[in-house]
Amino acid sequence: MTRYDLIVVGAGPSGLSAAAEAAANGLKVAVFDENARPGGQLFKQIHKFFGSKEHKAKLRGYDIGTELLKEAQEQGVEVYLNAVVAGLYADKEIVVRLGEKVAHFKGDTVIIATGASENMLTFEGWTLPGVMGAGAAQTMMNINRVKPGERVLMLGSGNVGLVVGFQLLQAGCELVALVDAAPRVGGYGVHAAKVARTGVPFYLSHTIVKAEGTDRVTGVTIGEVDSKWQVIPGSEKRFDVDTICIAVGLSSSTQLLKMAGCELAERAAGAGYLPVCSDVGETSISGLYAAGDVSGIEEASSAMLEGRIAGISAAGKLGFAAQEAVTARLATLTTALEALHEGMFAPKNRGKSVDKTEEGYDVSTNLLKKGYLADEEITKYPGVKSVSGIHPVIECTQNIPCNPCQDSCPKKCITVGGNIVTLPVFDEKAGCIGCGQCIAACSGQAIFLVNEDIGDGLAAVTIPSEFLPLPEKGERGAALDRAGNVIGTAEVTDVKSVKSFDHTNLVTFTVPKELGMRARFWRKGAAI
Amino acid sequence: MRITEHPILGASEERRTVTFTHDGAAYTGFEGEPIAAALKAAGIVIHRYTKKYHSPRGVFCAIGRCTDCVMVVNGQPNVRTCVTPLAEGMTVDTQHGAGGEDRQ
Amino acid sequence: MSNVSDVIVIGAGIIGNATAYFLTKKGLKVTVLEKSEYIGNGGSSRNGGGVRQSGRHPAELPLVMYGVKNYWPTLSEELGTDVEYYQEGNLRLGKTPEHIKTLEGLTNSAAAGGLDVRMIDYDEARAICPYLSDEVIGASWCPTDGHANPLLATLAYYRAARRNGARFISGAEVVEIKKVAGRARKVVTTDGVYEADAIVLTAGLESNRILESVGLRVPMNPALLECLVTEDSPPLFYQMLGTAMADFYGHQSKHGSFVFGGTTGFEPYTTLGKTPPATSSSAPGTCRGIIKYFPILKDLKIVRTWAGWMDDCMDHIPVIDAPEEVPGLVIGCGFSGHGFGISPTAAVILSQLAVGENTVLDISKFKYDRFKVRT
Amino acid sequence: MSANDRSREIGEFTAAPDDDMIVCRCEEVTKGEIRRAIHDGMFNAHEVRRFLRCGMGLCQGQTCARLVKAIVARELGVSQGELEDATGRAPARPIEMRIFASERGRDE
Repeated sequence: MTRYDLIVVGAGPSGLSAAAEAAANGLKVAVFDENARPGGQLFKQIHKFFGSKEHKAKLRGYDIGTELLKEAQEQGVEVYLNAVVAGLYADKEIVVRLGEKVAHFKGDTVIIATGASENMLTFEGWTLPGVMGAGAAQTMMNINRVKPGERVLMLGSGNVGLVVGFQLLQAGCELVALVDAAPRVGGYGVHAAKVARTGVPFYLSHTIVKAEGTDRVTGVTIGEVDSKWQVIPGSEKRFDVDTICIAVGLSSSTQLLKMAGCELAERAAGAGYLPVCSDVGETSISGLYAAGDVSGIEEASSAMLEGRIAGISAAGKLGFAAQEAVTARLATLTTALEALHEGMFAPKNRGKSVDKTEEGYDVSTNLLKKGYLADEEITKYPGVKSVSGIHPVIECTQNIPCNPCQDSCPKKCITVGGNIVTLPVFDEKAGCIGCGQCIAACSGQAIFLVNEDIGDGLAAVTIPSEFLPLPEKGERGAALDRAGNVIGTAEVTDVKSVKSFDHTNLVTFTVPKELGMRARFWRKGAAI
Repeated sequence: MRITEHPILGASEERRTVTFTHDGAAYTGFEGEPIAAALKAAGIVIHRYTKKYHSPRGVFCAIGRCTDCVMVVNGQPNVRTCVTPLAEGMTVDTQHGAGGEDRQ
Repeated sequence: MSNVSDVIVIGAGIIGNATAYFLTKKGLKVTVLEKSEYIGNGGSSRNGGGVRQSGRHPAELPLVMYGVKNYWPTLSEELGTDVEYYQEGNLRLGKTPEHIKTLEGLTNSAAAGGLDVRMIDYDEARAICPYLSDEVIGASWCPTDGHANPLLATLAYYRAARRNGARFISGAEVVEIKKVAGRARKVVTTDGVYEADAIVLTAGLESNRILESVGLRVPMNPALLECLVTEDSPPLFYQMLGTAMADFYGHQSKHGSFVFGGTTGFEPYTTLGKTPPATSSSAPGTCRGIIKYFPILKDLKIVRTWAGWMDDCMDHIPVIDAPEEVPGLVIGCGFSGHGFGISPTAAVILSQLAVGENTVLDISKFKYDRFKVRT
Repeated sequence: MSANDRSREIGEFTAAPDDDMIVCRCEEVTKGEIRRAIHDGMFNAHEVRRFLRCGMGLCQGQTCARLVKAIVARELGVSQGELEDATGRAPARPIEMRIFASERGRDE
């Protein structure tokens, strides 16, 4: 039987990272993945990632996937694709479907990195064609390049719902509403804000009452829920849609771990059964590791670090890496992982409502309830200062682990500091030159350049734009505020598309001066 | 329904066009794309009717796990169309119930 | 609630559940104690569902024939749950002259026991099941054999017994049986002490651990049993199928899926763990066996495989007895992988033993003390 | 009374408006059928599954396992953490018999 030092199941962010890390230490490594392409969910992730340089922040998911794959291949990792791991048996043996045959392989160590699958919820009509997971919609549009539908309603305001909602807009779909039964937006405020400013209404404390249609979805009714999650009669609203996307969380895909007989337990109420793992991801079975979402749902950035931690641990366990080297490497990786575990959205804060930032600023309730910051509260935050001349407006108001803006500014206008979750502070004395690097660097599309008075009663606003078609210089369109309401006419004065901005275009428009601190989106067509 | 220009992903790459049939009618799609994608692009969303209640089903998870999108492909029932690549000359048929009446 | 009842049944597999059911029908107060959190989580939920008379050990034949005559055809109606019983016959197939010889031996022995079973040639076998491979040269045919759904039958007995008032306690392991004044009377579990006039032990492999507390032992070993199930398919045939070599057995269920069991030869050598370990070589082997006999099934997809433990007795037939040396105790274990088909009969006998009634059939072949040293 | 006592009172089955909602998409098992089975003594998702086939279809419970568990927990008035997860069994995805039967390295 073919034997490897390490078998990795799943070629997603954690699996590839684990494989690359182990192979770099001399292990003979094979990765098996059921899909035709490696990368797991990374190639569906077309947005820029959060984090710091070590977390590959401000790179888009698919670029991280390409990089990881290249690294794994350079390290000599064998990647088996279209390879369904049917079972994990005694003695760390796997049975894999390869084409028209099955094959048996054994690993001295095995890392399970099978990720997660989407949770679902039931409502009348939920089995109709047109109701699908948000991940399904993402696969359809970003991998298969086919629109999942024309008019879509998104259920779920966690990061998946928000990110996929935005990507639906980028694919040219209409997003009629973003709905969540919870009273607060679950995902990052910056993700919500970039959806809200395009005019998508948020319905918090709402759920789907029913999907309509006989053969396919033709409409949806939502209703407001009371404190017991019951729909309040008379609160129903109806939308014409052909697609309903469900983004109500993920569950770890633990089947192989269960088959192997690993111990599983519920770490927190309602979190589902997860493998009981050591600090380095080793399960109750010696030499069998779990890394990434399969060991607990987090972001791709943490999955990559968990993969590397398991990979270097396997190398240490099998005697390929010296103990001191393993310890040192683990320290680096763990520090990086801990940084991601800080902030308001940290795993430890799940289910809690955080009302103040670590610096003591009130978290915007508008942002939590409607998806956008109110005009009057914006200057409360340290990234926003109303000053003369061109200056960045950093609408980043929650403690999330992210700092590329700090490094992007050649004039050091922006400071996050040593703690990666600290809100960025704008220093008006540093002398902004309006280069726009910060706009492109911000994964949350939360930075704008504003000159509140350029004369003639006008203000100039530069926004990040990731939509097609790009406006033409001189084109007049509608200026939308943070809530997505049309507040006036805006004339485009500059469109900057720079390769290093990585598909984030900088669109500058002028608006009446009083709208300079309000206009945050430009829409084609008349201002009606 | 196809996304030809995308603000991030750019223009879609050139792919070989293949012909397939769906319930007897001829369609085209791209070689190697999931059958489900070709169907979606052609506006077909009903993949099967269930056994007990004869209710319509379509793409639900799109990653080969939920098995809701199965159809009769080249005579074989229960083929997951969201992960099965399209090939020239495929016959793709709406599945009724368990399908497979014609397996022999 | 009082922990005193008329009878305690230890083990909520199909034998225990059916015994409890028959006891409640007698109007008795019954408590069933089950170690697992789940009812019927052992062999009862893991077997292939055969309700076969052919191919049985001669000693067991009267039990299964009695069940096929008196219980199985009306079981769904009696229990109020469709147990998916099909009485469409059993084909046991052979491909070589040696196979035919084996089948003839089994057939002669069963026919001598009064069973309607005979050898048939390829053409007759094809007429019964048109999907047979042409490598088959003959078969034994028992028209009154059949199959049922073991998951449903096990839970149907549980449900009916519970409705009749039996008290089921799951998730509590029996620690020991205690005698009171020379009679087995108390059962100590991890969550309490239960007491009854009679104790019926139907705990499969676990029985020996419990018997130890009253100084008894049944010579049995764990043996692995592995099964698989396919996607559902339009109806093809409903006979129970087997081969002379016993390399696989199975049937199409009411649902449309095919359930097959198979053997690799490694069954006796598996480590006894917490959960029965499915082995990596079983499903491939079973599939090869099936395709040789039924090529039409080759494209069916396997959706699940599983394993279970059999309580394989020294002579491969069960102990069904109220051993004289421990009054108050009734033993029903060591069913050796063929307990499902005889479960109704075995249970009715166990219920009779528990209350000191005459049994419907002679049980002298199943005595506790039948095992003797070789010389 | 012990939590494992199957005679424990969980109240009568009462019909609910969403009883005809499909929960297991493959085997088309409804919420009402599941709730009824629980009141019939199937006190965990394993027994419900064996009794009704929910989670036994082509996908093997990948979508409904959590939903069924939630219904059981609610009906019994226990937390979901008290109920064990569905088991994991090979094959992780449906695989044809002829493919299972062809093992690489065998007879080659």
